[in-house]
Amino acid sequence: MRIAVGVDVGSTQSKAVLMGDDGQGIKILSRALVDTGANVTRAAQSAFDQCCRNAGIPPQDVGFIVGTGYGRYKITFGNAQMTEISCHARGAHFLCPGTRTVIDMGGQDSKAISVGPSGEVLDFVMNDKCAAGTGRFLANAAEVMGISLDEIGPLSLRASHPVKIATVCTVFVESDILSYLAQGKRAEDIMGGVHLAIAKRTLSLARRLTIEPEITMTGGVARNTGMVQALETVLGQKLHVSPDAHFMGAVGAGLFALEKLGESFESSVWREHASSCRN
Amino acid sequence: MPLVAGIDCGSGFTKALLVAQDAPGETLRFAGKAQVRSGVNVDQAANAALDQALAGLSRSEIAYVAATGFGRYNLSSRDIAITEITSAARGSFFLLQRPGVVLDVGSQTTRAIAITHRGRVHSFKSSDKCAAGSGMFIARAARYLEVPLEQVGELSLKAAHPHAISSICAVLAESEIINHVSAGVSVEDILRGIHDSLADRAGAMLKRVGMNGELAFIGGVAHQQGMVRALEQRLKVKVSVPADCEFVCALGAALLGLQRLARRN
Amino acid sequence: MEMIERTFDSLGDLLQDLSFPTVRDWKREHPGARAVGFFPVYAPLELAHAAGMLPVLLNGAGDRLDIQHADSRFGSFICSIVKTTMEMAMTGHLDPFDALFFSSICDSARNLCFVIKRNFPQMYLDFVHLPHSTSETSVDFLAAEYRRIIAELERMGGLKVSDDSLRESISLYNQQRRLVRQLYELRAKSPYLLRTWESYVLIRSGNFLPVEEHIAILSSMLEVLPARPGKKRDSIRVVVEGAFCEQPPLELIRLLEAAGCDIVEDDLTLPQRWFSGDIPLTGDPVQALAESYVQNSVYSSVRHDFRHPRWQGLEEKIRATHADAVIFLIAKFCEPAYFDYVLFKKKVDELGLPHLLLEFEEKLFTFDRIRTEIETFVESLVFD
Amino acid sequence: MTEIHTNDYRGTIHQRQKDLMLDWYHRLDQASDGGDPPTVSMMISGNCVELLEGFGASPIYPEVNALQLAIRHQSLEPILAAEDLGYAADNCAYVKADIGCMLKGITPTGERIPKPTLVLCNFVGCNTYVKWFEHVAELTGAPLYVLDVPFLRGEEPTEADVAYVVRQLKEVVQLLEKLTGRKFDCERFRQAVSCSSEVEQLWSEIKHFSQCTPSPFDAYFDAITLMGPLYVYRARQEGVEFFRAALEELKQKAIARTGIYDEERFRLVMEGPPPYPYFRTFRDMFAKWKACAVASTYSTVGGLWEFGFRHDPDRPFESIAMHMLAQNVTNRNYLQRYEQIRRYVEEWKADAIIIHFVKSCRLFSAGQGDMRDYFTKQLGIPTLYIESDLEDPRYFAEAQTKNRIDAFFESLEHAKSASRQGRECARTA
Repeated sequence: MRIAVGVDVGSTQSKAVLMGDDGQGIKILSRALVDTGANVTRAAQSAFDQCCRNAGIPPQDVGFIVGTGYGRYKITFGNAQMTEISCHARGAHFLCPGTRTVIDMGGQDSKAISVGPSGEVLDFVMNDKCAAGTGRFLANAAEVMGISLDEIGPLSLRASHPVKIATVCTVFVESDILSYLAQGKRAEDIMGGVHLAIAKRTLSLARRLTIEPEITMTGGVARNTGMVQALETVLGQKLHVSPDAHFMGAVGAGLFALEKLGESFESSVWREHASSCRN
Repeated sequence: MPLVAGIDCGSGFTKALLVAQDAPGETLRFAGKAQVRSGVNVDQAANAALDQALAGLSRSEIAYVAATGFGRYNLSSRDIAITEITSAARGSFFLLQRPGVVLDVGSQTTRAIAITHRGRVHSFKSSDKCAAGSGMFIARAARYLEVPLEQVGELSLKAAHPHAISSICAVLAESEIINHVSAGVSVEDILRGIHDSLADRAGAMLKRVGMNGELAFIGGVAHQQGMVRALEQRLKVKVSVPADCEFVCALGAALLGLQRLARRN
Repeated sequence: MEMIERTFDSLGDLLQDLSFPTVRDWKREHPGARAVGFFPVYAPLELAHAAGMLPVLLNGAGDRLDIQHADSRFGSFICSIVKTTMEMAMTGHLDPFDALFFSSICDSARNLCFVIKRNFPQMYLDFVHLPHSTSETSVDFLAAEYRRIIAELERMGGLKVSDDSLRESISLYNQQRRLVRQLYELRAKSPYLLRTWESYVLIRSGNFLPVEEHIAILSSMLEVLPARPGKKRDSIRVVVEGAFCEQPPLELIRLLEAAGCDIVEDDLTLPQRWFSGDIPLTGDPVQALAESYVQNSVYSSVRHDFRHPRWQGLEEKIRATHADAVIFLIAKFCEPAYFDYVLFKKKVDELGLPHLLLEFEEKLFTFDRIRTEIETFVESLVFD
Repeated sequence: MTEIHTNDYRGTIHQRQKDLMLDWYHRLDQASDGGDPPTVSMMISGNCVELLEGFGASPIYPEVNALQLAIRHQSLEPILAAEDLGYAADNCAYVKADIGCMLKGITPTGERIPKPTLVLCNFVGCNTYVKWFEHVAELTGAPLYVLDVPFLRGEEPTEADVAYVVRQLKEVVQLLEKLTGRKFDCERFRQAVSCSSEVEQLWSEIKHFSQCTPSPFDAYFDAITLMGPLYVYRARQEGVEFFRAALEELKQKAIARTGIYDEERFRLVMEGPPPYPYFRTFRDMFAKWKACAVASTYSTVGGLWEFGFRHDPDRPFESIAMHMLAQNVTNRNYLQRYEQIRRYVEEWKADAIIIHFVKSCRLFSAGQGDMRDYFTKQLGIPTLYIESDLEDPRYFAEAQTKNRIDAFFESLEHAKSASRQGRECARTA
């Protein structure tokens, strides 16, 4: 059986996925999730080690490792790197084969990706400078409200009169929230407003592509039920949310790694990256 | 003797400070002070801070409440609401006893204020959204770097090669920090880089209000040694940090409250 | 007296209505006639009026329209009025208009003209080049440019524009501008009789009304206002400068007044009052219009005239109204206003006047930050 | 990561260009005492440098100063100095850098730049120019003339447009005669115009070399290094000689089929100015993928010559007017720029378009979202949209930019390999 690992080193969390191909089909054999923290290389390493342990497979049996995410060039043990855009598209296509559009809210960017029938990236757009609307936007909002990140989604669902949020500037939204708190607005209505604002923002981002169904949401924010529902409302259609949504980048990286092992995928991207990280 | 309370309802913390004065001109007596997290309910926080400050004394002793800061209008027990800039000026003037320039770094906004010889605001400048640089920003960076906030100042002093944060946008600045981390820059150098860039931005605001050789630095962030050092080195000014630098706005409000009270009686 | 309040309320509602009801009504009453929209600032409304059309001054969408499509066309660092106007186009709000005219006020507004043109090929869009020159030759050029517009309006199905019909239109707009000037004089003399937000809705409603109707409203208000009961307040006299194109939220104007500012001069609703005097009704009317733009139009950050620099114009405003302070009210990302702030500030400092710089966007829902700044500014003046 | 790319992008013309520009700065330094030669501040876009030759006057190009400073990583200090004066974060950083330099007496080479004899605002489509030169005039106390060039509203300028510009050009001549005390030398003027037309011919031929595969030079990054001489020396014999040499060098490369990389993998059309403070970093991001620009709109700011326009010695004033009105990218309307890019993609055989949004320049950037929409959705051409600034280092987010560029080329790679595999399947079948 061919064994490969994808490691996604994100700004807040690092994920690793160990994948196997026994000729019958490709399976996810184990996952690992660790906080990235201040030492990226260490985080990547421990994510990798953990998922090997979880799968009960010695690291030396791993045939190929592909790194993705902002910290990908810090993965000293990696064989190659791909951007998370390619990986999310690939992962989404693997877990939800009907995927034609991917929406990903990462810690540093939010992105919308048009995916081709074989999981390739046809086109992609990422947030403008002055309209982050990213995962951090939510995290900061939660912090200002003094609520934990896991609570804000469910909370937002209870909103009856979501407040108006004029800006998607993370800095200004904080003072907006404070003003609303000062006005005695209910926490759920404020959070409802925040989620709606980002959902609308993401919609207009995705509109820059031709939004084809099916749409799959990836990234950590996909675990936020409030955000998913807000997006479904503005998009007017259902979203695929895989239980592995926040592993999607790592899954995609793992798939590329497997292909590389099988040599079925010969592209100069590989020569490029491979050569670049051997030395 | 009747107490006057100055309550600074900031976005991060709520501070209460009690003063008393037998008659105008007489010496001031400080009856207590306290600071609590603001949370979502202004009145709650204010009461908590007030009770701590009273330290057993009865509420009935308080004759006048001057509210300042972000939540000033939501303090139901207030007799008057004053903007934090006016009170910062007043409080600093009381401590400096001379006109000058004040830098107030709060958790949401940073402000430069020039004070007249009578302790009034002469001119002021607040940071706008595209200017990463307030207490909250440092707090986030600290959390990301896994450094307890109270150690930030010390660590930053240890920096060997400060790594500047160039972006003006707070969001991008946070990304920049993350990327520095990914690039393997030491925590000390990043922290000092943050302080340096904050100092530079403060400098731009201070120049707008007309900075002279000296500078009074107030607000919670003034506790951070690294920030003080950064200001002194980057802006070539003498920086004085009053004791209880986070209570200066509350103090200013209390002083203005005393005036009103005196006028009332 | 409650007639006054009623008028303000109904006109206030009119400003809030993005469906342009007055335009739709007018077109119903004038079957086959065209409505023409003009983007700020210096719009030759007279030309369209003389062609039997309804000229309308566009002014963005305030906070009443979510940006859902426009930011896929205009990215970061572009002012709000450009985005809201694009959004209005993309959401059908501009359908009542048969043509849109833009002019050479700034780069964003110009590109907006052509971007809308690509997205709505069926709509007539035109770009008027207003001279950034005070050379004699610029008058002839502008006259030629105006004649080009007239020809286009006629081709579009407008009435043939004769010297007489154009003169009639000019004299109507002269009258409207005269009344607007009187309103400003009244407000400067006794701010307690007429608040700025009131005169603002009164004047800005003229953007959407046939000029004849607007004239009627203005004159009737000018009759009753002086007799209005009002108490003189302890406040400071300020000149507001910088919001000549994109308009601030009404709430912000109210906030300024509530904080203790009497706004005695401003450049809000500039499109309604951009000639310092009447346009002569003698001679060739097209030439007269062009001449007036080059020689007698009110200064603003989007018009070049070094014979009479803008900062000098601001000084005259300050002296004429005995202002205590200047508040620069600048739309976020409005580059012309930002540039002028530097030289305006220099002038204001020379005059020893305090000033405050405030940034706004069409969409503002919370005002605490701005309020703190305004209150501190007023506090620092009244107590010093 | 380690950089695989080692090409230093140098030809002998790059060195000659450096020398020419230094000579120019040296002439300006000399002019700083005694005002000889007379100097005229002008904008690059649709500049009328030919007119100056009639007085033996030298141009001062604030833009060139600003970008030279940025390339040398010295732009932030003057920008901050200007912001201390009250300029906003959202003002054009070119202007701030230029004003800041005047305040602090900074120049790109350390040599002096004189107070201009005339501040000539050849306003072509960029309203910021007017502000910029108003402020320069205020600061230096030099006389200002705004040469108002009507924006190109239709396909061609109207007669009124041309007449208007010609009349103003003649006003400028009179004004300069007054200011310099020199008589306008019509003969020298005519020669200047014919020099220009010759340079324009050479430049146009050079720009057509990038139609070859591989392209012998990068029509964005390398074209920019040739732009200095194009604007400063176009109307002079040095210019003619420089561009003859450049043509020769590039012709040899074209014949030898030497590209700028061992293998040219992608052909790009670039829209928008470059991020000068990170010029090399930015170039390396494309070099890593062996991607070569075969055409760029930015290199047509000063003049659009690859489609045939030339100055005309027999109609000097009229042809200068035409150049200012219709033959530079900044005075042409947005949709005409779309068409220009479309032709590049078609006739220069490009695979993709890169739109670089620069915060400072709304003339270029306001509406580039629509441009992307047009090319991706209407024409189906892969288009990448990235944001930073041309002068202000604070707006270049390196990691984000790199990430987007890598992702874009990854997707192009996949498309290529997919079609390659497709072809192979077809063959085996």
